[in-house]
Amino acid sequence: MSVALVLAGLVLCGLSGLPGLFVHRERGSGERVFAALMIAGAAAGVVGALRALALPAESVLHRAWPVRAGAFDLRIDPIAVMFLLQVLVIGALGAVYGLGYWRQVDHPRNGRKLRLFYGLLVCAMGLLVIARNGVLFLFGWEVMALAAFVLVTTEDHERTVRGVGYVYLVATHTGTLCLFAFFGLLHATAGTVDFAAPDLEAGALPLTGPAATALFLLALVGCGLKAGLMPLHIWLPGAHASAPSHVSALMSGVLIKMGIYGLVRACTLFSEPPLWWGGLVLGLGVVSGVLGVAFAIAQHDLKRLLAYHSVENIGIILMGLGVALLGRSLGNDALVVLGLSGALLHVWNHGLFKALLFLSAGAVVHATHTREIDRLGGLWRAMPLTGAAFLVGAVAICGLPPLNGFASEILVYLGLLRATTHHGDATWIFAALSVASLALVGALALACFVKVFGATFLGVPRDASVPAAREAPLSMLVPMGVLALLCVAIGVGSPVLAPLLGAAARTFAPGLATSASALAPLGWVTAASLAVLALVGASVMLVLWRTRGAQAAGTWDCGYAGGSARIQYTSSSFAQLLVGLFAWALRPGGHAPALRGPFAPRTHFASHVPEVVLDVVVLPACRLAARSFERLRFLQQGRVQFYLLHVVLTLLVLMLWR
Amino acid sequence: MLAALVCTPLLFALAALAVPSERLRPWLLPACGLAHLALVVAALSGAAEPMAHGWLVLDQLGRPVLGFLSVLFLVCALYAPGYLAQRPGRKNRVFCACVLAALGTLTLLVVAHHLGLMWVALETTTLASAPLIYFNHNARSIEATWKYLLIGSVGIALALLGSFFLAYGALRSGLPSTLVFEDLVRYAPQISKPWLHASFVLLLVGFGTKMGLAPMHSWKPDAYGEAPGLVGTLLAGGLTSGAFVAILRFFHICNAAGDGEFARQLLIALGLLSMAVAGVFMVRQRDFKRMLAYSSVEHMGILVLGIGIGGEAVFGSLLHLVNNGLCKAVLFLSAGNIHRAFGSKRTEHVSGALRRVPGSAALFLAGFFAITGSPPFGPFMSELTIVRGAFGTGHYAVGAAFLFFLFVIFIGMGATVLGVVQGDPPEGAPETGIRDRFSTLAPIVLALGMVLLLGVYIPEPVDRLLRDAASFLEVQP
Amino acid sequence: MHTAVDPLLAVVLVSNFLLLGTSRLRAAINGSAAQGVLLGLLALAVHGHLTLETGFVAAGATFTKGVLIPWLLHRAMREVAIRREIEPLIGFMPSMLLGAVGTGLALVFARTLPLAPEHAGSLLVPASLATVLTGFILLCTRRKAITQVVGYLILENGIFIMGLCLLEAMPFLVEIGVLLDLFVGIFVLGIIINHINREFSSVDTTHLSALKEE
Amino acid sequence: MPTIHLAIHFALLLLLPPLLLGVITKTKAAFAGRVGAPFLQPYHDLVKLMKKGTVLSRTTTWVFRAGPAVGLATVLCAAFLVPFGNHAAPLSFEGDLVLFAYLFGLGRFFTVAAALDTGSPFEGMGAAREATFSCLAEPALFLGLLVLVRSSGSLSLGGMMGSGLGAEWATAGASLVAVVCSLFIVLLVENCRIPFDDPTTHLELTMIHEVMVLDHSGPALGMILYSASLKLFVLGAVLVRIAMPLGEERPFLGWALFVAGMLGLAVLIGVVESTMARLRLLQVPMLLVGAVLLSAFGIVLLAR
Repeated sequence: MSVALVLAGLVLCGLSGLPGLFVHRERGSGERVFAALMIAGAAAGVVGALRALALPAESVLHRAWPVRAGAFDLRIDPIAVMFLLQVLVIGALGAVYGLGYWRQVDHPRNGRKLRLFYGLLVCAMGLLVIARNGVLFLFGWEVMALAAFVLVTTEDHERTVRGVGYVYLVATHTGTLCLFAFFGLLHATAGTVDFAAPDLEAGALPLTGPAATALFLLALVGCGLKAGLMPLHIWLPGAHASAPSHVSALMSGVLIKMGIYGLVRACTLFSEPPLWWGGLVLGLGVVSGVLGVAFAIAQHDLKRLLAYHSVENIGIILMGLGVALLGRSLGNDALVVLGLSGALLHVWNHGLFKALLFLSAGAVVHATHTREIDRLGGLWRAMPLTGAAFLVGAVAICGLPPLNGFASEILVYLGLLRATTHHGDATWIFAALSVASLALVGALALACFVKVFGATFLGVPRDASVPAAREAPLSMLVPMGVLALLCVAIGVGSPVLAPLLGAAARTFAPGLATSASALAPLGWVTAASLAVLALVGASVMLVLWRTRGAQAAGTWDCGYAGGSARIQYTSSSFAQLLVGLFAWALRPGGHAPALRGPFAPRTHFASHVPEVVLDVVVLPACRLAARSFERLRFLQQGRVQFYLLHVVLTLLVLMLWR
Repeated sequence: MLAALVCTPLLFALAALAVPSERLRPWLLPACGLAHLALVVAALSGAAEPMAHGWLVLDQLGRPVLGFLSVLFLVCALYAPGYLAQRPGRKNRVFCACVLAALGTLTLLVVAHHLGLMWVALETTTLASAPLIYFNHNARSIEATWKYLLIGSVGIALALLGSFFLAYGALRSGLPSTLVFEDLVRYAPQISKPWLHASFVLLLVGFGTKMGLAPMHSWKPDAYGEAPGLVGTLLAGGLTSGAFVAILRFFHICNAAGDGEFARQLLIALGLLSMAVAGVFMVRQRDFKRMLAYSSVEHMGILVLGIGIGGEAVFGSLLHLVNNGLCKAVLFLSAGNIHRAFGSKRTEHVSGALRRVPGSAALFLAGFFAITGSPPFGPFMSELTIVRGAFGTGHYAVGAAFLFFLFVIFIGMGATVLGVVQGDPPEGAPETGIRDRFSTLAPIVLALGMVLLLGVYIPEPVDRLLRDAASFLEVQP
Repeated sequence: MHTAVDPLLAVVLVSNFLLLGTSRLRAAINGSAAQGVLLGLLALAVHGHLTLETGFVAAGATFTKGVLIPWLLHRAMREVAIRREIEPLIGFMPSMLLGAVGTGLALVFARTLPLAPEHAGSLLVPASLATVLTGFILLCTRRKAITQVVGYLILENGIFIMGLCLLEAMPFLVEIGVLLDLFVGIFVLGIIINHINREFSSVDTTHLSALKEE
Repeated sequence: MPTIHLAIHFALLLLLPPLLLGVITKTKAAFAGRVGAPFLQPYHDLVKLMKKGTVLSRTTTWVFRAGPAVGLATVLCAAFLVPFGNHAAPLSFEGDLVLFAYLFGLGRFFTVAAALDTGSPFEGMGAAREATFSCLAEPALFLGLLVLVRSSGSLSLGGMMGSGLGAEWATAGASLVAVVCSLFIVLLVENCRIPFDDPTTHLELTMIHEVMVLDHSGPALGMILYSASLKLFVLGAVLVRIAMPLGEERPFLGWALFVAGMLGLAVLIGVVESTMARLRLLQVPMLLVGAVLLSAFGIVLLAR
């Protein structure tokens, strides 16, 4: 029953774009039907998911599916619920946002296509998290990937968008091929392609040895490509920047989490992961976190910057997962609970605040028609509500109390700190260094978001050519408001989620003893958040009250009268010091003028940070391969005599084969 | 019944030669396609045991292939009238007759159970398809036809030599002089091994040439590139499948002789080589029809690879035969439409097909996703089955190489396809005035629908046919 | 099996070298015609005594390989008005050397194949393989379409020699099928050659290399 | 925790911090051979500022006005988590060190945003420097605290600086010395003292913290001044607690020693400020990396 409800909701979402196809391309009725269907589908799905959580007996559906090794095997367990809710909620909110952001009348060319595949994307993601059969999982996985490809290339008339779409497609297909190998190998070693058959408990498969290692690495690469962990993130910044903003929100908030989901699921297959798995995941998390945020700081493009922050947050999630894996290897239940809860809660939180940030960034782009942070400024006056939404998202993504980012980050911290106090081997040094890295990540994220928020919404407009902005319409503001409220709600109410997180941890590692006590600090988080809220609120009120009716004057110009708005510190100049610190990884380039003489001629300055892995490693390697392939073209140079020679030579070689 | 199956298309071919009207003649194709399909369905719905009629036998291997060929032909036949209406300047008498004759000889190829008869059928198929490649009557098409004929004939000749070797091997061991497959399979263990091996190599190279396995594939890009999309479909989906069936027959004999391992090695080697060659030539391919030809090389490689791997992969390979053929129909026919609309098949001149011919371009894109093994399309299931088979039978390196080549091919093919489909039409692109029409889209949609169906749900009868064929092939001495 | 078989096969091998070494098209066509006649004789000789079937095969082979196809080729040659194969991709001497190597290889390879008692010690299999290789050499090295067709003919001749081993075992229909297909094949090739000539004003197949990967 | 000690905790927290500033100034004056302003001068300044009116830049929004308030509120919150004297902290739970660090982060977010709100290039510059340097200070702080986590086995600040600290000095003294040095550097950079920043300079281009608050006036500036002293006090308290492990007996002597320690710290800062020159901006990150390495060294020493 619950599963049927979820399934019905997903189907509703999947079909939500269809009616619009039969409406004339200039008319808007299709989009309203779409949004209504998405909301209805999401509501049904959420109800079904919660019901499944309450009544575990009803959370399984098993039907035959006449394809090889396939079975229509659905199961809604706590881990699935964690992801399912996110898919549905953010999917529906994005759909509503699209009503204002991507109106059919403004985009007659691609509006209908966008909505059709948007619904399909939500449906596919929902399906893949409840699927237990590997073939069904892959099915959802790939439909998701293709739908996302269509969405990323919505504006395919632009050259950059096409390039970005191609890179995305290749990356996602590579991941899919890894998963092909994963399931093939799983079938060969365990005789099943299921993520734990319905009657099997998780972790029951006796998988060890090189096969298990190969499986783990395949899952790591296949899911890592989707999740966008450094250095497999090459597709992510471009794709998220080029897609329409609500699609970016869905992709960054939800789609990349499917990679995390796959990895978590794959890890449930193994009962005794070796210690180095957890170490590897933790290490990758550290690398993704630090480098992701470092790249983010160097960006000029608002959405690209947000995209790199996804890499960073995936890093934090992986750190949590790494802790959980370490806990399984060490037999330390608290580590498992804290690590996995931190990871899963951060999956949620990142979905919420990243979607919020992308939606508000989309509102900015919608209003100003530019993504260049250095051209923006002073938008708060024109769009205070959007600004407030962005502020909430920014504070949340920095992991600052009293918002939700803090609740999940502290769990990861706690896991790492617990690992630091672990006695017995050298794991703890690794954990300690990870704590420091996480602290670095937090501080860098703060620097980055204060930069973006300040440069975009505060100060005065930098570029007169940017059109005067207007506040976003209600259809865009409402989803942002809901997301912002959810960020606050989880920030102060995280203990409510503790049972769900504990249940998810037990799904991950059956036989956990101490789940409740390890999550106890969440109660303190609530207390602290409330205290901070109260104290900050009171003091802000006090100051506002005390400074009401203050005298207005110009900004103190330090005596340099006559400066224009252009001399404001831009986001690039704000980031310059930090970019310099990370120059070894970022390889910043650009054009700096050499000033000579007292009256320097007119000149320009530009700075640029390439996507290092893609531009410096992957693309040159691909070009090299393509060039060497082209050298083999002589084999096919048109003379039939040579072709016949191929036949003879093949014959001779095969005759001599024996 | 079987004789009727073979003769119906041939009679229709004669009728095509006789009908005087250029406008009415193309409609003989769908008529024949329907008639043929009806006969095939009648034949298949009968009992599962082989239907014998002298040298014509419809056995477990022939049943799915024949059904598939009939469906594929129907798709092509439905497409033909719309296509030929767009080419009013070309006489279509020979074209129609040859298409029909090719169907007849292909049917014969599948049901023939005599070594010589099968060989004759394959040779006739080659001859019947040569005029089809020459349909455009220009310098490029004659070059393509020349290469096709010469290389194809050489391949066929080698296959004949291989057949002689096999027959001599049987003769040498004092077996009854017979060239009927049933007998050959029965006596297989006694056939002299050196002759058997040599004959298998010759037959593999010979039929492999016809099938387009690397490195004997070199005629393919030229022939597929210059032939109309319709002919490309028939060649890539039909004739190659016929040649594959021929190889399977001999593989079957080898297997029955207890020499399956030897044959499997060769098949795996050629399969991987084909995929590698396809990958190399697909990267930066600027002619999208040639790209499809290399894709055909790749998938022929996958077919023999699956057979070579054995186990689960045999089923995957047979399923892939169907999937690949139908996908090739989608790709070649939509590529043909795009080619007509832009008057070019070079990526320099073709882009933004989604703007000019949205239907065909969308189908082309969907076909690309399908053929590269993305769900919800059929090849996903078959390729996954092959991967599972590879790992399941311990061919880890082969499975890894298979996936790696799929990766390279995806990169190469993706760049070309997306370049064609996306963006805006290039500045100053010549306007041919040809656009999507119902008659040139509906058959493609039909084919894509079947590919989709096979991806989400394999109907029980189809599954049974394929399973029977797989277990038929896996017979051990 | 008649004692004349091996001498006849030796003549076939010699004619192979002749074909490899000649630059004149007429000589090449005539050489292939001579081989056709030889094959007819061989068919009779292998079988030992005349029956209806062997007679038919022998007559058919002689007629198609020895008369009909050479006549078609002569006609094609006249139409396209060329006499010589100039500058093959490999020179005439090297191709003869290659032919010698090929023949040697064929002898070696044939030794690995066990023969039926009635064919033991005969040259049938090596001659067949050598002729096939000769055909391949011609196909792979000559520029003119007509010479390539001759090469293909030689290839088919080699296969026919192999078929002679099976004359008893092989039903009649297949033999006829072979000849028929050969005939139709050459016929179509002939038509194509005419078209090539019309389209390119030459039958030099170097012109036929526009379709390639650049 | 008895009410009396709680009261003392808050009394010290609220009243003592400006005195530290006075002590620092006095020390510097003594080094310069001047009499200097009285010890209580900061209190007078605060009272005066609180009474003044406010001038606001026209470009600013409420973020600008909220900045000082959030800064003050967060430091106050953080002060709940730190144990003073030889007593436990008012609030203590597992992982409170994360909250402690992140509260400073929240304050920094808003003070930096407030600086950017003015649209002044100078304040932007200061904001950028503040944000950059704290990025390096944060890992140093965490690594330093990690040494305590590891050696004490406790995940809360109270536990880490609890009664067991004395024993840890005996067993892991080298590590703790490294931590104290590292945290002292963190203290200096977080409070913008020489050698990182000169609070008394008059050239905007060289400032960090002071330039960020150029546009604040009246009560807001008073709040900033007060929260700066609070921050110094809170971070200083952590340092003093680590450097002076006190047993739990004799509570009132603990308070006295603690206050003495804090005043000693203020003198130490004054001495440092008097004897060192401000570093060039480009050298600041190096010193911070040095602090990180020092803390890491402490960890390595523990691993022996």
